[in-house]
Amino acid sequence: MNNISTSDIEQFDVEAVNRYDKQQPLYAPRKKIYPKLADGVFRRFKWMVMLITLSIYYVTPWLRWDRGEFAPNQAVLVDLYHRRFYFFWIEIWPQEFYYIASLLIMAAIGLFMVTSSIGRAWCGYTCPQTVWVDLFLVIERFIEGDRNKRMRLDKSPINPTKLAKKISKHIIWLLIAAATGGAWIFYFADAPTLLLKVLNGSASTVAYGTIAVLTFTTYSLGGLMREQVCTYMCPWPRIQAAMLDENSLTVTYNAWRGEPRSHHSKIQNLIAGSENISVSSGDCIDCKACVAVCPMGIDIRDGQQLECITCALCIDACDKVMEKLGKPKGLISYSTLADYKHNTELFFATVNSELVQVNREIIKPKFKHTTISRILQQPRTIIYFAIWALIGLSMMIMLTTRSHLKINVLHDRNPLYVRLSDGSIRNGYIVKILNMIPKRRTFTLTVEDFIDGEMIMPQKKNDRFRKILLNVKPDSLLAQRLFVISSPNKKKAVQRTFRFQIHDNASSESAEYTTIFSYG
Amino acid sequence: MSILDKHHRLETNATLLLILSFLVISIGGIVEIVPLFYLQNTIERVEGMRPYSPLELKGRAIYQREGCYVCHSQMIRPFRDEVERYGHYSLAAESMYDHPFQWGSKRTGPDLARIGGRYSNKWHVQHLTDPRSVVPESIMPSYKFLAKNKLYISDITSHLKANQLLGVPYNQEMMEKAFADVQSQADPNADTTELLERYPRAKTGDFDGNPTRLTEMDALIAYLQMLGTLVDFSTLEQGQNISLE
Amino acid sequence: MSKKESDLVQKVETTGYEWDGIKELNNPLPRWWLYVFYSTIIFAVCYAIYYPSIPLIKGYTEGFSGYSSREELEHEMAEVQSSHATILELIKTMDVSDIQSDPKLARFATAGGASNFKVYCSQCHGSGAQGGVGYPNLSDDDWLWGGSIKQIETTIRHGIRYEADEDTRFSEMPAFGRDQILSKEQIIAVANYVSSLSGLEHEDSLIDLGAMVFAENCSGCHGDDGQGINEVGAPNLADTLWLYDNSKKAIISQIINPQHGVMPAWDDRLGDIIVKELALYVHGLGGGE
Amino acid sequence: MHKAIKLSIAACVGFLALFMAANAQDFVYEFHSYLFLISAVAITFWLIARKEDNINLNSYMDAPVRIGVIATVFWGVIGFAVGVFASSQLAWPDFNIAPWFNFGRVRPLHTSIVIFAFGGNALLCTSFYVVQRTCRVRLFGGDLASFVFWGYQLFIVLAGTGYLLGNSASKEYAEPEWYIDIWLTIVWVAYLVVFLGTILKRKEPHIYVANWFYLAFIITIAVLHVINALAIPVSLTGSKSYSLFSGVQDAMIQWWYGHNAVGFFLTAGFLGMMYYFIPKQAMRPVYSYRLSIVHFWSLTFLYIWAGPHHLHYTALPDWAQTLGMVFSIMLWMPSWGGMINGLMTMSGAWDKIRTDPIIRMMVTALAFYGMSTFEGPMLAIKSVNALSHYTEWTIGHVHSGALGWVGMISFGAIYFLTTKVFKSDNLYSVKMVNWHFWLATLGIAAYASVMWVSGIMQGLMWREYDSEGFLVYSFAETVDAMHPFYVARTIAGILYLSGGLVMAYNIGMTILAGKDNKKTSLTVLPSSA
Repeated sequence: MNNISTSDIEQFDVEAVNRYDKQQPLYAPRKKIYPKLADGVFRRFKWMVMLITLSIYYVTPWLRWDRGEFAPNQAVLVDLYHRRFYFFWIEIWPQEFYYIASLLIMAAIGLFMVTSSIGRAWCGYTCPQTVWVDLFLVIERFIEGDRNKRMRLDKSPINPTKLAKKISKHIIWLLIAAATGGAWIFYFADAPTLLLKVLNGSASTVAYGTIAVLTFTTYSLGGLMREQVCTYMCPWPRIQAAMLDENSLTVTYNAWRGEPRSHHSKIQNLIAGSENISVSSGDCIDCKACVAVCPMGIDIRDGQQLECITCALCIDACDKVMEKLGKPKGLISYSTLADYKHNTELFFATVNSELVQVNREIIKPKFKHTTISRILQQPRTIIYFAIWALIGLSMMIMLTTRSHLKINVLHDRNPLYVRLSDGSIRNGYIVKILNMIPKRRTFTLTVEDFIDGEMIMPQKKNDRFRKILLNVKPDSLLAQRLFVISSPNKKKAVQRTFRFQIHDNASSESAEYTTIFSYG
Repeated sequence: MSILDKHHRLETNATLLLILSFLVISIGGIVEIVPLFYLQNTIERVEGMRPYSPLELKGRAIYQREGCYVCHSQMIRPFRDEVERYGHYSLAAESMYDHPFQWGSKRTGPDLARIGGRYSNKWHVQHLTDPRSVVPESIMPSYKFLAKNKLYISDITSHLKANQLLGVPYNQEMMEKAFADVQSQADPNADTTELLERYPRAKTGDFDGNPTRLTEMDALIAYLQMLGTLVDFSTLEQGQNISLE
Repeated sequence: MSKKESDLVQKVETTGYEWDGIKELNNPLPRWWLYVFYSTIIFAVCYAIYYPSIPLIKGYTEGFSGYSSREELEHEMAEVQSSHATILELIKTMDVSDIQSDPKLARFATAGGASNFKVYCSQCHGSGAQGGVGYPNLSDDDWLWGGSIKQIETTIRHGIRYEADEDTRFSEMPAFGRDQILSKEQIIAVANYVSSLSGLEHEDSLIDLGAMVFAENCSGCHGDDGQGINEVGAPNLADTLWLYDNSKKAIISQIINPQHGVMPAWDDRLGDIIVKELALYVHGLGGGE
Repeated sequence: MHKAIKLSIAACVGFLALFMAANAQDFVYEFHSYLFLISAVAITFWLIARKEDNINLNSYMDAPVRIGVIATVFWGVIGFAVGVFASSQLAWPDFNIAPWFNFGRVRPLHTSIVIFAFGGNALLCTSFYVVQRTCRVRLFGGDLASFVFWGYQLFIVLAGTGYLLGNSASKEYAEPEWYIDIWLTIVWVAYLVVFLGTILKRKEPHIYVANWFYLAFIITIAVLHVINALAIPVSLTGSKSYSLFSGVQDAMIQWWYGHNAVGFFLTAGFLGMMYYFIPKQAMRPVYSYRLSIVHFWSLTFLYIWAGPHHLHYTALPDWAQTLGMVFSIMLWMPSWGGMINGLMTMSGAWDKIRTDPIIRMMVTALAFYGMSTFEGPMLAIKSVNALSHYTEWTIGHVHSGALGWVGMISFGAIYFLTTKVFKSDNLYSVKMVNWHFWLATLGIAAYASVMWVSGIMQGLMWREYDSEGFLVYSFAETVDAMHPFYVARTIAGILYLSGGLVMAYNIGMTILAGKDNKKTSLTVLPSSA
């Protein structure tokens, strides 16, 4: 055991803003939270996630992808005007929207999976609200300093420095918010062109309106409302909370180890007294470092709370203190409720709960500690993953093998058929060919399963074809009106079915459509 | 706090709570509904609207009975795509004799507000009998049985009477001739001059392809073929007729 | 029962009442809730002032915008129209056959023709141009007055037997029976002959007489083989399509006292553009020559 | 009431029914008359046969609650199954069996069963349970409560068989014909009498907030139902009737009714449920008394205005559309008031969400309530509605509210009640509740996302123009494009249905397991304090 210089450990004069017993009076304004900067494994991980997610968000619209001259070269583009969605090598037409439905279902199942295994990880790490609040906090810290400085600043009377700091903070926030809104619209139009337009004032009102709305929401949700969004407004936390169970990892204060809390001066005496530690108090020294760093304003030691987004910053804060105290890390840790229960029972079974007199090291090996890899091996996680992967896989298969060619045929309803002067019967059709690639293509249209049937093009009623060549523009739909003519049915049938087939000689891709021919 | 203290009185007096709830929920309804009855410009003044002919009225009852309104709207909204796809936007006047209205709320199938005259009777018969034989993409159920069901007409006069009570302008002559009208409209050999005077623009003749029987199919198609064809849009004052390019 | 107490967890006073073990705290409402509620109310008020909203005794507040969803549509349609101005101008100045050879123009004009057809023509010719007894089917390949685009245009422009138009198409078949040009036997015989031309049921014994009568009285207009002559609107009697009925009775009745269809001239009523559009549409129905 | 009076009423009803049957002009009317007759006969026998001295007036009246729990589960499963069937008909039209099981008749059956039979029974049995407990008195009106319950079941059977046999007033969610409407009015007034009477004789000084909501629900539904159902029958002995209103006024009244069927039946009523069962199950006090007052009054006042948003851009005058839109938007926060109050009630008991599947369901219900009451105002914005109206988006929205909020909160309440009014203290299987929860949640998530995407697709395809200004897609093509979505939706529905089946089994086994227990404590009225 090290000798600990307790003066290293800072004590925080902090109260958990959102503690149960600190609820505010009527129409209560929000009590401001001043999260302290944390440092540790999880904080570093969060920086990384933040960097990655923000870069994805800002950079994606600027990536290019060559699709030839007939399609936009923006890698990810939601072209609402032309009803096309481009994602790198994938191009989706409105009638293929079901891919997006599958994506949504995958997202939902993915969220279920993540939540049931590692809790509200989405909330704690990747939710835009969390990321942007983190970003806004970086600015706040940069300008106003860390927790104590900020609190002092807020308490100080208005003076030019304070004013300058506040104003510059809000301006930067607004700029970030505007950039957020700005980046959003680039997903919907050619980014470089649109940027120019936005800057020289010639973009559409919708574009400016979208930027304005998103600037406002980003600024108010990320800068002003912060944790209230998660606590009150967002429905996901409830659903996620409902998906957790005793086998899900979540940020837990290991009360069995920490309690009863003590102030470190007291511990010092005890430690000094004996080499073989026998303490009457737990590991928590009530330094409140965990409360100071919490962006949600709660005290994790109060147990599971609906506000907790499991950002794990309290783990970082606590681990640091434990390190300094020379105690094992993990007083606050990711663990499952089952572990917690097991460990608590084990602990109290082992020790005399009246007077804690035990070397915790002795029972340590028996403590349960569920790791991520263990969680991943749980059947539930595997089942989820299997479903998730199955949908994903089948979507990928469908995407890669899908036809870039479609044919739709509309049979004339009025008149259903026309009898011609020589007694033969003619039906009208609109054949719609969807050429779903950005290349001009020539298709051969044929009538199949219909020996008598011949095609006629409008205005050329004397030329009859078994085969018609049609040119279709890149990435577009051709609606060709044509007729099929046949001698009257000998068996007096009212109608028959047959197929239109299109074939692309270049790619040997083909598609067909079964339709009807009405005799009368 | 003072208002909240007064709320204690409501919490201790169930009758008061009931009455106040009732008053609170009445306001919105009164403000939104009552003016529709007295404001003159709620229903456009146009020419051409007439009560349903007896056969159409019967057809309409079948339309209701089969729940057509759950998949088909009869309300073309004033949007370019709808006007180009379905025809002139629907007027309030066009459903003024609809007890109840059939505007619908969902388009699993297309809007039917102006289906009248779009397709031939023959097409309708075939489509209702076997929808996928004419529209392969269709997911409509078959209504083949309508052609088998004889139309029940002996109560037709009381149907007209019920409507008359509700303010639909059926006159004495229409009431008297109702029973004859319901038959002659679907009879290809009948003299329909008088019928057409009573019910201008009604479609006459055999509808279901079987002139010898008056079936529910006859009635339904007579109704469908009339839908949206009555109003003379040149008489629409505010908002001109929109020509469809 | 009425005792206010502190909740052990939240440490906020309860209201002092209890129902089946349920107590109520009296926590404050979050202020953001109130703010958002207020802002929706403010939005509502502004919106209601700007748009028509409040019903009054004789009307309703029309709002600053004077908005009406129907006028909005009219503006949009007018915009669409004006964006079509150039294309309409082209249709106006160009000849129908030239329009037809320009695919883009043709497509536009045909679509316009289709919607106008539904408004002006479908009453007689049917909504699908399938015609009916006495009203020609426009989608087949049988034409009384010719099926070329120019001929169709002329027919629409000037009508048929429409006296108000000087250039209207006109012809009249003599009433062979009523005016006693032909005897009863001759009429029966010629009707029999006409039936035979298109392979309908007929009596062979009457063919010779019929053929003779036909050659003398009918072939001038209907042609030697009964194939019809477009210039005079005489129908083809040798095909399978009949404007009136193809029963012997109907044929005889047409010879005794012919019916003559009348079609209005549309030039004055619809104007040049719509007439051309209609011609293109009708020509494209499948029978155009 | 004296037994003789009851008997004579039953006899009168019986004779009236017999008379109706004898003079019936159409088959449905005749069939329904016989149903009335059978019911009257059954009641008569029951009245004669039962021993009245067995009734303990010092206990809570839980018989209607007990059958109510069973009826809720029963109708729930039937309603979900009919929904899956209707959904399959859209995916594979060959499932239509003309004429009785064509989609046009099955859909009203589905909506009526899930809303009025499943939802209605859930409201009936919970309100009877809650009002007794929170007033500490036995239900008012003696047999009237049983009459309400069984009369309501008769209404459901009449309505449902009516649709299938071709009897529809064709007003959405109010399809029953005039005589069924009259019957429902009688039952509903009796319901009001029982409920209000119980409150009036309460032993608690204050009326609990749950009862405010129940009361507002009962009175508003009465007003809505009576006005919207006004009609003139063609004949008193035939089923066909003509609505009193026509065209635009009828449309307005119908959606004033329709939207507030959602607002008061599916929202206010179920909020009443929430206000009892969440604090009860979580064993926590309600978060904020003040919030309940503010959101109760704002909700009831604002909701009633929102109807015209179902008629955006129709022939309804613009002014009414504007009102419908702005009031829908103002409704957002009052709706969320209920969600906040429910959720914050959970603070301090948050760990229970993991251990208690009932709490889990209720919290999920609140989350879906929050989502759909946000989506609702958004869909009421005219420009959004222009795209969403007539599409499947609306269907998705309705189901996220119905499956998520109404379904989940009812399931929670049903699980709770089963252990209270039946003799088992514990559910047969808590694990099954978990299974139910997961199946239902997966089903909702899939359903909502599929319908949302497909609705937007539908809306976009309908208005797609090509570069030359012509419409690109015919309607038939958009129907074709819907096929995969309809299939996916059916699968989602099957998931939800199987959750319901798991529940039915679980509840059934729980009831059976406790049949030999002797448990009376909970039904006995607590001695007055």
